[in-house]
Amino acid sequence: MAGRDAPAAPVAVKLTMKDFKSDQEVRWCPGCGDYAILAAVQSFMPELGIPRERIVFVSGIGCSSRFPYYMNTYGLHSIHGRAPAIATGLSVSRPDLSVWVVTGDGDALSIGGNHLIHALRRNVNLKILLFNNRIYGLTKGQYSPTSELGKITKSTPVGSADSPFNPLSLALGAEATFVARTIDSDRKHLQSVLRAAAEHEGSAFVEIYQNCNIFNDGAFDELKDAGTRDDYLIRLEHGQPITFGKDGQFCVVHPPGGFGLEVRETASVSPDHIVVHDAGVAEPAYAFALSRLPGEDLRNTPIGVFRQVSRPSYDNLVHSQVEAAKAKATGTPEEQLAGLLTSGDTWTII
Amino acid sequence: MAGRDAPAAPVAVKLTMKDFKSDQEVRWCPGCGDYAILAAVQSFMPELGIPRERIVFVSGIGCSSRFPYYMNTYGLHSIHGRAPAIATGLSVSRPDLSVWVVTGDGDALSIGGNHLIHALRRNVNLKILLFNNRIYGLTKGQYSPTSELGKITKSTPVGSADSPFNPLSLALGAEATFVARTIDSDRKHLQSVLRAAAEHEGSAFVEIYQNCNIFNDGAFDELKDAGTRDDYLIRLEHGQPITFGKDGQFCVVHPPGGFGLEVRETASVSPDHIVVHDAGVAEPAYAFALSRLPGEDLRNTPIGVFRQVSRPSYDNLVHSQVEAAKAKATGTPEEQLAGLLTSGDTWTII
Amino acid sequence: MTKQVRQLDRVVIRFAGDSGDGMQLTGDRFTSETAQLGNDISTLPNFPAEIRAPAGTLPGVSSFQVHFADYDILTPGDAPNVLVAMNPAALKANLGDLPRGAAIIVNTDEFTKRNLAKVGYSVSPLEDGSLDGYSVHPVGLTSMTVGALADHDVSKKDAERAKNMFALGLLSWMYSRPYESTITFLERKFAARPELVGANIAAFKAGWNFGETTEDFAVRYEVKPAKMAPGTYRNITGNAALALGIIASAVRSKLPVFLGAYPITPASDILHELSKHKRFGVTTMQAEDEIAAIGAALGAAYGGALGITTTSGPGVALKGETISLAVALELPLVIVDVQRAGPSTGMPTKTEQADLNMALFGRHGEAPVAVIAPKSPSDCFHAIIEASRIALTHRTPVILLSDNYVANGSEPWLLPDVESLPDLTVEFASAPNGEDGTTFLPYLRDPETLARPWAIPGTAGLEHRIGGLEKADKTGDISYDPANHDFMVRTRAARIEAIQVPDVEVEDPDGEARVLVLGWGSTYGPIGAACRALRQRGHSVAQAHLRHLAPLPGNLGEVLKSYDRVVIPEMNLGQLAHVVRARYLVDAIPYNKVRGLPFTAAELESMLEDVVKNG
Amino acid sequence: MTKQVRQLDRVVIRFAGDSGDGMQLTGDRFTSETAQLGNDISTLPNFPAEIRAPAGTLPGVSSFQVHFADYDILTPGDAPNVLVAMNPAALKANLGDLPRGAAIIVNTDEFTKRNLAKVGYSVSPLEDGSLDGYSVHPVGLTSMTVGALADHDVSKKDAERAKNMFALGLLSWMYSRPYESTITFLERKFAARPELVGANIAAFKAGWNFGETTEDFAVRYEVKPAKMAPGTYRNITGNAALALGIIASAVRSKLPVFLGAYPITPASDILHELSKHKRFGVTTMQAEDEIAAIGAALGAAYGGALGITTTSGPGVALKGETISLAVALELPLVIVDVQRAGPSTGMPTKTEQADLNMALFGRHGEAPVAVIAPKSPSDCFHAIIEASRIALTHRTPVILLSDNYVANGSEPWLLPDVESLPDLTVEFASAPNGEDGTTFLPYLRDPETLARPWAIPGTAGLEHRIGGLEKADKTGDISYDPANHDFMVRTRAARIEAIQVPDVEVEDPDGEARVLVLGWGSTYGPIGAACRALRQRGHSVAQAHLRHLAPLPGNLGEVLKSYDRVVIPEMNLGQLAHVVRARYLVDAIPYNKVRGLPFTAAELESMLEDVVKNG
Ligand SMILES: Cc1ncc(C[n+]2csc(CCOP(=O)(O)OP(=O)(O)O)c2C)c(N)n1
Ligand SMILES: Cc1ncc(C[n+]2csc(CCOP(=O)(O)OP(=O)(O)O)c2C)c(N)n1
Ligand code: SF4
Ligand code: SF4
Ligand SMILES: [Mg+2]
Ligand SMILES: [Mg+2]
Repeated sequence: MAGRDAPAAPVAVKLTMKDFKSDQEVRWCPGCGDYAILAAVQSFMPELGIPRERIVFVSGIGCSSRFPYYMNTYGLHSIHGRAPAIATGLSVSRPDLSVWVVTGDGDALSIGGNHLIHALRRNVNLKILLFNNRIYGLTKGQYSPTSELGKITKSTPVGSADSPFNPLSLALGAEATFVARTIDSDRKHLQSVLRAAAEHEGSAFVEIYQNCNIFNDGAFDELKDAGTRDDYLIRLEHGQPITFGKDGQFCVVHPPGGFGLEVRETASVSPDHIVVHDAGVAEPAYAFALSRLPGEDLRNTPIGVFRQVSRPSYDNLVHSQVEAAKAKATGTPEEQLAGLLTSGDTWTII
Repeated sequence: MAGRDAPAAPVAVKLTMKDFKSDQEVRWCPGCGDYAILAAVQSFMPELGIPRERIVFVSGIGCSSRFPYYMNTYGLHSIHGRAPAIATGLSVSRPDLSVWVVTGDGDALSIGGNHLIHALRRNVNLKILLFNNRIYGLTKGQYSPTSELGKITKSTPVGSADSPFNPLSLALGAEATFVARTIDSDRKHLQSVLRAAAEHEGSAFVEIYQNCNIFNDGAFDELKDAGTRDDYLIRLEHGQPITFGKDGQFCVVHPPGGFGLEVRETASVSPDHIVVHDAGVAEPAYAFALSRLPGEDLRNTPIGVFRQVSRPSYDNLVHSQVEAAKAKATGTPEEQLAGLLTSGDTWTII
Repeated sequence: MTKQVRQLDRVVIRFAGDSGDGMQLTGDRFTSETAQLGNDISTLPNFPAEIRAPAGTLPGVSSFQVHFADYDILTPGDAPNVLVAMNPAALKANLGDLPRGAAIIVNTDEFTKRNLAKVGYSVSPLEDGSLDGYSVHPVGLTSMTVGALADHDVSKKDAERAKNMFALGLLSWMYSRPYESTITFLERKFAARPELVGANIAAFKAGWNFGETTEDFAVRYEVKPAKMAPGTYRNITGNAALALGIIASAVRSKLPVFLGAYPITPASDILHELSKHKRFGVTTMQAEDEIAAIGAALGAAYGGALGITTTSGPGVALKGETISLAVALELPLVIVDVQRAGPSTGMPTKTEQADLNMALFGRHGEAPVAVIAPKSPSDCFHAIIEASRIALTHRTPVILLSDNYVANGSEPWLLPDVESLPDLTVEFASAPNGEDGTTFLPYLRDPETLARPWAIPGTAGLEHRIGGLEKADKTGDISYDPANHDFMVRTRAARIEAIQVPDVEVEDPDGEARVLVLGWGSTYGPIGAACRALRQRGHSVAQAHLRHLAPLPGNLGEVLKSYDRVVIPEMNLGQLAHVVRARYLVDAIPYNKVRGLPFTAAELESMLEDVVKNG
Repeated sequence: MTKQVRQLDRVVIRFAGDSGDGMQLTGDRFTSETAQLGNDISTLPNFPAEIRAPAGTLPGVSSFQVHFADYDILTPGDAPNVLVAMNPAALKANLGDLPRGAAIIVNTDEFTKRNLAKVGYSVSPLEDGSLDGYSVHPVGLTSMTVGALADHDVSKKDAERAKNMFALGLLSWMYSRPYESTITFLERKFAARPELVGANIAAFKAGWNFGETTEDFAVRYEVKPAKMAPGTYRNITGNAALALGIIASAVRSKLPVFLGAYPITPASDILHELSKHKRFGVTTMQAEDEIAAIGAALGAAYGGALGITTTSGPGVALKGETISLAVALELPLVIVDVQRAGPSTGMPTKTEQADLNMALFGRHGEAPVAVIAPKSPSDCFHAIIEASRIALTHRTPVILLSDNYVANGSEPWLLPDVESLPDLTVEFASAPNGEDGTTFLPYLRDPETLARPWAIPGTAGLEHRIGGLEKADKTGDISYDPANHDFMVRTRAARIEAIQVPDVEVEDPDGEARVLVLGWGSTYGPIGAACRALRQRGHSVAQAHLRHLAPLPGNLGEVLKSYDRVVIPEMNLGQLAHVVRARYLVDAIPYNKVRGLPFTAAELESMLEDVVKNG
């Protein structure tokens, strides 16, 4: 980039988790799910093979949005809801960086909803991690756009009247090219999703279920408790038939004539009727149907990569326009500027 | 409502189109599609059977948003993008009114995207008419969030790098209960959609394709020209098999195993494989699949009501909470207030 | 053992501990007991921004200060006479505020090596002589509580948690507080878990009895009731008073209230409180953001409700465009800004007065609004009613500037008679107002207030259209006419100036003062206390305090010019001073501290003394 | 026929017609021809808010005024000497501005019953004697154009459309303009449709020849070239100059430029223009709204670009929260506000200066920024370079206040040498700056500018975190320390005051003036013209004009105090006057008109004369 030393080519650095811990004391409530996510991200980062200085975490405001302070990379803790917009400017103007957005359900879906959906439709090269605890943590316990209808919180003492968003449906409706879900407590799974997100060109939207043990404790317990999780969680794996349950006793089928997906007992279904997961289907209707599977009781909650299709990133398109224009130009910038100034109708006085 | 005379019960008024014309001179460009929509709305209004004073049009900013000035009802021409939010406050606090929002593709989907999706998820009792001309008219010709990728406009001299939204997919991803599309030039169809929207409890989202003959002329010509329209347009009718084409030669099928919908030659398909349109399917995946049918060339564009399902409106839920609380209260408001002030720990000094 | 009893006229106690130690609750209870006794009171809570900062660390310290006296007081006190320190962090964080000679009650059980190390003590301050100048009472609060609950059926954790009640019991004994209300409170609070009721009451009594028996506490204190006006009182925070004032506005205007709000510290509690009182016809909506919140409130106002939106500085910054629309629409709207330290996210739990400029000037175009500020927690009740009155009568947005200090601080509040509250009823337009008897002119003005008619949808015959484009005088039609625009711009300014606000009152007891201190908002307490102290020491000083910032009181210029010196203390860099200087060309001296904390009376006293003496 | 040739020193011509009549283009071309001749020029376009208001109506009238002279002029002229009126609406809308004796060229073909009725003429003003005081030239512009194109292969509609070229030809003949550039222009413009090239050239020539032959135009005029500094000139509008200045900033700083913008009148053209010049490393992004636009610009600035956002008042109102963040982050950022008439949507195509308050004060907390305003179209070029310089050197947001008048007006611009433009190169931080040689302190300041290092991602070893919470001095860590906050608040204010801005210059030719006129921004022209006129009539008056509104020039206080009277004309209700009064306690007299139009020199002259004479 003109005017600054072109950043050195990525060195094959061998970093460890420790390298990604900043010197700041971590200040979430003891027991908060954010700790697990932080640890998972920090220990995943070395895999990226990107030097720390090329990595930027941008966040909004919320408990989750404190995240950048704890990463020993570049970090920007911005204002409520605006991280996707700010990160867009950074990403578009600095294609050499790996830009991550950390946001919460309020930050991303309430005040920041518009920036989020626009980043997704543009396919800006951002890895967006939405920590969904279905509550406002930092402001001490109001409901969020992902809280259940009827939820009793500080601002809804007789229950909320707002139907929640389904963040993945919303993202798919907004033309997202990469949509995934994972969960704070499952580090291995979380990291597998981060890996896929990091590899994606364009916006990777990752919803992470996160427990807020102070204001919404146990929101995802069924997906975590040893007794229920296997029967509740659907682990999506590309190319694999979708079965789940402790003993694989459940499976996902696509009833003929229907548009949604349904869960059946595996035993009652002929194996070739079981849906084989394909994150690469061009048509978003499949991932959309997947996103509608979970019930209010969290049964049949898919995790993993729902959709991953390729579309040029906004960054790339913008960048190539600029580069193409530059390539056509001749002369030094000063000469070009002089040429531009004197273009059009001019006259000279001597 | 306390403090003002409760509005008189709706009188069975017999109004005509003329009653809905205000005294303001209409100031769109000659030939603008907005004229046709205005005429269609004005001539539809008497059908509603609602006295003019109970009807309010709220708009944002844009050519389309001038609409309220021309309706002889109550009208509020607000600021860019905020009409859904303003209308929400009005609708929730005045359940006796019929509240219509008029907005443009920039107003609703660019600056106002967040208010729109939140109104939809809440299911606020608003009839939202989005005039989609795929351009910014009022500001003289920049691309909008519905403009095609690569579109050349004043702000994108070498083509836009933003993939557009599909407004109906977005609305469905945002949990909309009523989603429809119609077109400025077909008054009868437009009015049939308005009728369905008016009857819906909650948010009715209506996309109206509108020609901007100054900055994006002919954007929907294929859907209007006698030579092409029948082969391009899919007219959805509830309960009817989806066929179209001059001679009904095309139909929509749902290929087994697939999640999307596809168009086939009617002759090549057994009649019971043709999809029968059902706007009332609970599962939004069907309407979502419908929303994905059109190609970039406008072929296979469904118009009509895509989805119409019932869910209590936000207004109703909020209102019944307030009414329930009021019903439980005893004493005059003054007595209640006195009671409230002296509740908790008090002490008396004599 | 009968203890010596000593009479005091005032005491300042600060309870400090970890966020998890329940200090806010302890302070609240002590305040309640004290209120029952008829002392005047002022409180100051101070808690960390983090929900739960790591236990035992400095950022995790939470404190609650209560000042009570046998006369009327104005502030929560500059310096505590007693510090209760539940752990080393609490001691370290608060020691700097203690005057020598103050009493310190420490929970020795928490002074472990590990806890000391967490805050950088290598040696325990209890042992290295560094507290020699104080009167230190080392108490094993945790262990004694656990001991006292030995035969209660509660877990060790629950037993330890009750240590705050032990401390409360001890302090209640020391200051001879009546404890019935605390017992009732505990019964209510733990109703669902009776074993905790017993345990907490037992802990409280154990603390009380410990005071009664131990030799370490040789003296008991009494603070006589203050001479307060007769009537019924309750202790109230600013945010609670705002919520009640909004409800009172609903009742007195007979209008439904619509509150559109988006949560933000320190304003969220107003939303929380109001959402509990729907029976008054109050609808609360948690909107998707601040712009939607004010938009919805404005929409409701258009429909005939009292529209209100509550937020803090960053939220107001987002609402500017919509406030400007409300100015053009000339609809009633109340915007509450509970100020916090800025710029940007700043220090969300700290106080500041730096949003005055934004309230007065923070919109595009000439977009004047009324601005008003409460001076104390209980004053919030009356200030918001006044804001509602102006909004409803003058059909204008009104910004109310509270701040974190009044919002969370508390004081006794003499409950008003509901009937004595202002009548806020309004008349909606109901018929055409044109000369021809059939036309409706939405911008025809009341000659006195310059307010336009409030013609709400549903009113037959008054159908009309309004919007943010410039409007022709009277008809409200869109107008690009140059002369009309000039007229409308001036009229909107005149509308605000036409608001009747009372003259500012000057407190100048001996009438000899040559120096006037002018303040606004929450600085009232410290400025008043400083003036009193100065006067007690024989100096003359006058105090005037502004409730109305726009329009300013009619007599302000005259008042300012009748003093040799005008000093304006503000928790900003001189925003009111700027306005006053511009308007009256008075060489007012700004005195500014922007520390996120209220002024102390002492610092203002010394600053003023200097001005009084040296001019 | 040889016509008489008369010499004039200045002429003001207004072309007026329907929006569809191509008046802006006609005016532009006339201006270009005039520029070629070396006259000094100033122009004022004036078009309706509607895209295409109904043809023939008053709201549909579009006009373009050009003032040219043989000396340097400052305004587009108060009153036209010549009005070209393409239809009755154009006549009616503009007649009020014409002094008696002015020439009116009317297109009689459009004076039909129907067209007359549309604007409320029952009798044609050409026939009722109401134009007796003017020199009226009735010309069948449409019919003569159609006639002239009889043997051209164009449709009747296209032939009629060329009537503006006929008019241009006539006026070009009247004022002896060289027409080569117009011919070239038409060839370029219609390159794709050669038949139109021919038709338009023919229409132009027909107009020229008509002047030459008809008896109605007995006199031809000449206006000698102005004595202008030698060099190459072009005619430029303010918006175009801003775009070029931004590109120049890119070149001179060697930084990529990132423009985040959301379309809004009258700022959109800057986005349009810049989006054509990607080869300079300029990225333009049309964002989803104004908040995203500034957010993206700030993100790009964080990454080391020159981040710019362009908008008008309503957009700035939305950007306040992000500007406040930029203040806390201390990053370079340029915010361009092309002001239009407010409040709210106001009058989007009309001018005003009423966003100064918002620029200075429109954010929560103490959030000071630099503010700068260009005084004329060509000055926009230099002003935005100065804004970039301040932003880059001082790591601060800078607000540039242009307005609709300078944005769309034009004047000749002496093209600068690229090498003479300021060097804007910056140094990014590249190594630790802590005393230990390994720590990086993102808030360690340059002692002179108080700017912090700009350490962009990609720089190994300088990884650090910043945000909107209050930061500790030097380290930038989150801090709730009261003293630190006070220090940081004052430091942010001091940072702005530390910006070096040149002293304000006073123009007081005879040194005798007792009255000073102080202005800012686009009022420079009319104020200057008024002062000149007064001086020509023997009065003394001094003029000073502010480019820098924050910080103010160091000598301003002294300058103000050295005059008996200070008058401040503004197109608002006295916003600069307020600041000046507050800061310097000078009893400055505000003179305010808020009509959406620039001041006329004449009204300022008469106002100033009054002050000069009567004090
Ligand atoms: C403009 C603005 N409005 C409101 C706030 C207050 N606020 C801070 S975080 C937050 C919501 C946090 O919820 P979420 O995004 O779900 O994050 P969590 O704390 O749950 O991780 C709110 C409302 C703010 N800081 N700024
Ligand atoms: C806050 C704000 N930003 C920008 C504008 C300028 N603006 C007015 S209308 C508009 C877009 C109009 O497009 P659309 O909504 O599609 O309406 P159309 O004119 O095409 O009907 C814009 C950008 C504004 N008025 N206010
Ligand atoms: S409040 Fe909830 S989300 Fe926030 S830090 Fe505490 S546990 Fe985590
Ligand atoms: S610009 Fe386009 S949308 Fe606007 S009025 Fe003209 S034709 Fe209609
Ligand atoms: Mg959350
Ligand atoms: Mg549009």
